[in-house]
Amino acid sequence: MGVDFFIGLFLATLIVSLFTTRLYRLILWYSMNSLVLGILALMVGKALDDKAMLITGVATLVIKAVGIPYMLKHFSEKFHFVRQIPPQIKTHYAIILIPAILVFTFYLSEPITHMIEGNANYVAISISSLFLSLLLMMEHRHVAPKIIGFLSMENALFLLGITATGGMPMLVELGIFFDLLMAIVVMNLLFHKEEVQS
Amino acid sequence: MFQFDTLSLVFTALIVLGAVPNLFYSHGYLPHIERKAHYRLHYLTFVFSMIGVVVSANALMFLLFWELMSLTSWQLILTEAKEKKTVDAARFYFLMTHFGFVFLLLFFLIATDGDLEIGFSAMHGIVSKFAYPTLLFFFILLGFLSKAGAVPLHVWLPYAHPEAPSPVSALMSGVMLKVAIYGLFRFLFNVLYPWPLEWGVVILVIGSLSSLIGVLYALSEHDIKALLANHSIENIGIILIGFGMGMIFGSMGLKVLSSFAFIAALFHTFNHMSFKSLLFMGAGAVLHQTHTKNIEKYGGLIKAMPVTALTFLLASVSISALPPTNGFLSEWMIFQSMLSSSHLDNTSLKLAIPFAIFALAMTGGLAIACFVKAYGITFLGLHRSSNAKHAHEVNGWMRAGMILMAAVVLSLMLFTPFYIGWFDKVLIGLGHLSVYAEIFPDGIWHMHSVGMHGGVVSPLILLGALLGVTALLMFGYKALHVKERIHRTWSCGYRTSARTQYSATGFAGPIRRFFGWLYKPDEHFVKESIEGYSSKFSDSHYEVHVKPLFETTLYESVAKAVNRISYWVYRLSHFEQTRYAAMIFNLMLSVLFSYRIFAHEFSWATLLLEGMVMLISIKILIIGEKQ
Amino acid sequence: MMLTLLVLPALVMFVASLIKHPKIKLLLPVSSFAILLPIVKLFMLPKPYAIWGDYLVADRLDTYVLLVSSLVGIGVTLALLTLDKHVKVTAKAYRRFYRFFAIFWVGLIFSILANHMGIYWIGLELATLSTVYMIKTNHTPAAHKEAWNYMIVGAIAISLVLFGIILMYASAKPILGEEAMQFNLLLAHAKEIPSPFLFEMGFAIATVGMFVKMGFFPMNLWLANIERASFYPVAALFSGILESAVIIGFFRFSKIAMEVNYAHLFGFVFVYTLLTIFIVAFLIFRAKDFMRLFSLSGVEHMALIALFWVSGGTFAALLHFGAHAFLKPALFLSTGVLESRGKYRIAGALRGYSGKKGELFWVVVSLFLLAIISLPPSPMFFSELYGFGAMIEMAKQSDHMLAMIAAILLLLILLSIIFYRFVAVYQSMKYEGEEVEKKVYASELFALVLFALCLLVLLLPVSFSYLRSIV
Amino acid sequence: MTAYLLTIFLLLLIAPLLLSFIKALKMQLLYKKPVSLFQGYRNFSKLMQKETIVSEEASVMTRVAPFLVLSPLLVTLFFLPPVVQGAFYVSFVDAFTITGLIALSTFFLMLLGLDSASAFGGMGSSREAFIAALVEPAMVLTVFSVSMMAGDLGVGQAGVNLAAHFPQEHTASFLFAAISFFILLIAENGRIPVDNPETHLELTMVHEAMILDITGVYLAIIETAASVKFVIFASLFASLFLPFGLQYDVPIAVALFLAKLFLIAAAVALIEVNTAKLRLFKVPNLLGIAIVFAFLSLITFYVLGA
Repeated sequence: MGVDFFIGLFLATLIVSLFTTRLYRLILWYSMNSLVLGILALMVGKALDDKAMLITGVATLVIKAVGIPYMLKHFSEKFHFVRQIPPQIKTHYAIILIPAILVFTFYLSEPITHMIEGNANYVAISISSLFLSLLLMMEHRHVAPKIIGFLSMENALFLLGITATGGMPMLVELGIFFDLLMAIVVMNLLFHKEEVQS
Repeated sequence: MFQFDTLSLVFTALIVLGAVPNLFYSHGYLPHIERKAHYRLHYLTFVFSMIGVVVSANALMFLLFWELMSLTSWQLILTEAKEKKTVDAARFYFLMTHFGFVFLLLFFLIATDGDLEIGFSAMHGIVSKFAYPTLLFFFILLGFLSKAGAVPLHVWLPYAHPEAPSPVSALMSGVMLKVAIYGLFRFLFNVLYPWPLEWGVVILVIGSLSSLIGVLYALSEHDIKALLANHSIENIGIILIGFGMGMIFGSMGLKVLSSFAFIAALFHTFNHMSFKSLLFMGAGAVLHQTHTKNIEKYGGLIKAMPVTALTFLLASVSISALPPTNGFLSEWMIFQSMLSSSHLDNTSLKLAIPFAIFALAMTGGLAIACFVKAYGITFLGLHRSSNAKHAHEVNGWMRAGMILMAAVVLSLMLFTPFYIGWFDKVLIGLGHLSVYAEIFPDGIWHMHSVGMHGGVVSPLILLGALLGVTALLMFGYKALHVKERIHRTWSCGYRTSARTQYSATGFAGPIRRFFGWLYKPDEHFVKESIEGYSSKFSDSHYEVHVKPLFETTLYESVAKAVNRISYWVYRLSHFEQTRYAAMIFNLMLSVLFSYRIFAHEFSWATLLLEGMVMLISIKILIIGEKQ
Repeated sequence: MMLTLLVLPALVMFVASLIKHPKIKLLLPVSSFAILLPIVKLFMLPKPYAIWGDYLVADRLDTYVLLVSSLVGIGVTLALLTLDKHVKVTAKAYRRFYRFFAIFWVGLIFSILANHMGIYWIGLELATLSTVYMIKTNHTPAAHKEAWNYMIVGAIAISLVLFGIILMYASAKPILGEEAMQFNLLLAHAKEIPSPFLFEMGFAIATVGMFVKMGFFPMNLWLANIERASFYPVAALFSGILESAVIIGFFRFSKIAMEVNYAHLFGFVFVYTLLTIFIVAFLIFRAKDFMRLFSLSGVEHMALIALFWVSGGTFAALLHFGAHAFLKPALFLSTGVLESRGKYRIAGALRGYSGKKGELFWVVVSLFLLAIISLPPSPMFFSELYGFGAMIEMAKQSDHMLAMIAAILLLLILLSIIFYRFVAVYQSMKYEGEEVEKKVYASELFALVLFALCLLVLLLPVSFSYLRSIV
Repeated sequence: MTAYLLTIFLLLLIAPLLLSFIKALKMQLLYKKPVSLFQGYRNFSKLMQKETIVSEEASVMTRVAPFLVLSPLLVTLFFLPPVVQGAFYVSFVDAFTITGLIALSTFFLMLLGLDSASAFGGMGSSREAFIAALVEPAMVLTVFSVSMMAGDLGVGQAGVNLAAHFPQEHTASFLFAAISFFILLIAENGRIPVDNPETHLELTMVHEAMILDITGVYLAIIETAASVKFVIFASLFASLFLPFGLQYDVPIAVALFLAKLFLIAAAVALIEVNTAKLRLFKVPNLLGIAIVFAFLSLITFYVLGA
């Protein structure tokens, strides 16, 4: 029950972040999104009492909800990002597109409803959030929002991992976190170079 | 891996007969080639790969050697790549042979179920189970005829053969084309047997067209090597006519006639190998003395280069199918087999074959005209350029090559029964009847057609008679002790000069004009007329060029199409620079949608829906509005 | 034990790259040689050999891929020694390059040897991220832009792969539990998967990710641009090693998908690769510089490998893979030399190499160029024969035979367009343009000769039989 | 055997006579004072006594070609059908060989024309080549249909068969074949309307242009060749298309045969008088007619059996 509510919140935050025109607002919505994800992880973990899942939840809260948004903000101050980020795709298109995506994903996952014991809609929602984050990436020209889109794609993955599969192996989740940090480091280096050059 | 049945051996013999004189010749030619190592390497590999093709016993080996053959011949064309023309010709040639290879590959893959090591006989079993044998037949046809240069896949020959060094063009035109004929024999007999009637008709039609078109375009050429290349097209056509007749008879159940026709085809294959190599050698010798391929710059070379002139004359007489040469004999056999079409119990076919006869006869007449032109303009009359004036006989090695090849021609003329016996064995090996006894019922003197009330020819008696009578006449002339006076040619009181005598273009003039509707020549005629008189002019220049048939219609249009498509693809593919995310989005959308439709439940309606959705989202997300 | 042996040289490389000493760069190829030894050892061991529990298992397939990749790595590092002769590069950039090269190796070893979808993905991501930085060693705005481009597109592709992996995992979890991530178990129990559609969806998404990463339709040009912008050894690494890490993943996933539903898998991959080759053929027809030409032909060959694999010609696919993995880096390395007189100059690029070294160089390069269009006796000739043979067999069994034969014919025609283009390029390199004196260095020659030898080894009957025995 | 040798000798002998007969008849018909019937022999003997002038541009070809022009025709003489029943004839030569031999002599004649670098020679050979190329197919097709009616391709045998029983059932195709063969006879021997042997006007010359600077004995040889060629064609026509009267005994049969020859010559003369020389590019139309008739005779033979 609660899980569904939070999943709804997750989707809502993602959709809202599609319409934001300010970078900081976007970062905020991303951290909200991650927060919801973390809470979800904790809830599901407690329900299944799965240690790994709990650790994941905590890690999500610490790294994604707080760490990465903070770092992004820090970067943007350090390297003077463009903070006006109007979406390139017109709003009325977006208004049609988003429900269309949702409908499509539910149509897509319709055959598997009777196949798996978990709720098939979770799969649908995570696929649709994958599409939505792709949409987020494609509607912005600047680098920073694209990064956020990529990060929220990561969130969609986690959502899938948490809800649909009821937790992945510990090792994999840690590995994913490790790669995430690696990505952040590389971005940092890239930004550094940019600064060196300009 | 390898097999040495009679067919393979006979074609190996053909390659050896073609290659050995050529070795001498090219050894003499070598000093004028800069990249000697490159030339030697590819030359030898070329010869060996040709032998490899004819002796290989499974598809893998066959394809390997076939490609090796194409590769080396391509490199050989590039041996003296000085100007752009050569490079383009080589590229075109390589593309065409690859085009053929594609179809051969498909044929082999279908015929072997993808296991390329199995022998040809095993392939027969697989093919007989295959549902569409005609498809395979057309694959083979495209594959081999693009190499053999039959119409309409002939366009590369007049470009590629002239550009190669002369020994190589002799090898390519004389021997390599025959390897394709070998392929036809091998796979039509061992794999695609039996044949429906239509296949033979198809080959017959292609052959007639090739022979006629080849000789017509040869007539309009004034690049001597291109002229000879066009003649190769013609002769391949003649061979195919024989082959087609054989197939027709075979599928109508007339075994004896079919063997006879196939023997005729094989015989002509050998003959063409001999005299075409000889002609190319002669052309090479001339070219190598005068440094030009333009026949209008030759003339009077018979005085400077007697050996070349004599051998070239022999080859010309033979290729024009004049008695008592070997060329005449094989064409005679092909004629005979066509005349035997009166045995067919299929009236429409009976009525159709005279047209092929007509084509072949016409070809013969035009070939005579063409070689009178080639020989007369090259070797007779006055020299038309200073190079031709200062030409002299080529070195010993090249002469040796030509003489050896002439010997091959003569042997084919003198020992016809022996060769026929050979070809007869080939046909037996391929499961046909033996007809040697019918062809030579009473000794080797008379050669009979196997058809009912067919003809007879006795080459040796004919040769003897001709030689005897000629000798007698000349002896008589000597005996008369006629006084001889040397005086300049009478030409209405003017002095004859290189400019007043007939040119090759002029010689072919009437025929070119008569067939203008076919050639569609582009003519350039400029003249400096004196104060407005159209008849009086101080200086004039006339020149005419003829493109191979089908070049503009088939080839250039294809090139245009490819260009246009590639242009559009190129433009479209640049969306990904900016719109990659949108592209991946649409990709995912279409893939998942299709999976949903095809993997779960399929209905055209949903498919249509998907199409519309995709179009809309591509329009919105990728293409967007015009700024 | 084995794992430490495998990873140790990479660590040595990493540490060495921290030392500021001009001669240090000579140590680096040595260390990349050192990677080869344990791999050869691994090659000798009986298969399957568990390196790290069920996570890293060495079987015939991945040891073969790993061996090929390590040989390529050696060649690349050899060529790197004289990188500064051809392009402007600082010692600092060198060291950083090697630092990330070490990380790249670690990621690669993990992803290739992985028997576990998660581990595979982690290794792949690590390798990808480290290559991002290798692009940046070239200090140009173009390289910077392309690095970002690669960062983002690569990230998208990789996350798609992970998404697919999770879906597949989800589909198989009810029967296998936590072990549902292991390839061998999945393969064994693929038939019992309760929700095949879910699995297929996962497979589709993962495959799309991999195909995007390999530069299939519609992302055909991005790899080319990246390789253009970065130093040429990076291009060699991409085509020689990273691609192999991706393709082995595709091999494994598709093997499972075959068990689940062969028809769907085949249809999907066939259509996709045909589309890719169509686009690529016409792009190649217009390509006007070496990098783009070679990377596009790399895409083409990858598509062929995938196609051969799914149509059952595993031997052909592996042979083609090996040949491509050696040929393409060789060509990319030689472009560095060929472009020493400015980019986009094809006419006469092969002329003017005099002396022993020069002769050897142009001969070897022209051999590579002719081998890439699968002229005999290049291994690609045989692999294509066998691959198309397998496809024809498929066609004969399928119930729309003529359509498939037509499709194969179309494929061959497209390949002959590529053939034509390469012939034209080769001819203009060798026979057009003007003759200008050029130089080539020993280390590059070593690399090229090494690749040539590997190709020759690939042609031996014994290696044929080995490849046949892999699957 | 004697009859055989005798006929050959006879044909050789009357060859010049026939041509001068045509000439005389034409002049008679044109109300001119006719030349003597023995003009041919006079020319021959005169030319034999003259010295030979060889062009300085000419090569060895000029010295060899005339013999090669004549000898195939002489050889052909030996292969003609018998004129008397039961006489010896050569059985091992068919119509193709004969067309080939004639083509051989034409080949060398054309080369001869090109040898002495004069514009006339080139022109002549070029025109001759054009005509010969178009004659060839008509020839072959005609031969084909005749061979089918005669039941043998060997000319000798064919002549005998036709004489033995005339193909009444195939009269139509027999007629067509005869027409086309007669056109060929005109074309091959360079008579009006294809060529005009009398004038030396460069617009009209074909055969004469080729031999324009051949003199003396060589010219004699060439002229002989021309007359022999006419005799060959005439006697072929006589014994293939007028196959009667062989059964009488020798003198009558031979006389009949000669009568046929002169009849043909007279026909040629009449045509020459009544038609104008065609322009070169009109000639194909005439030969086209020949080809069409050859096809017609084949088709009627096959389809109608008539």
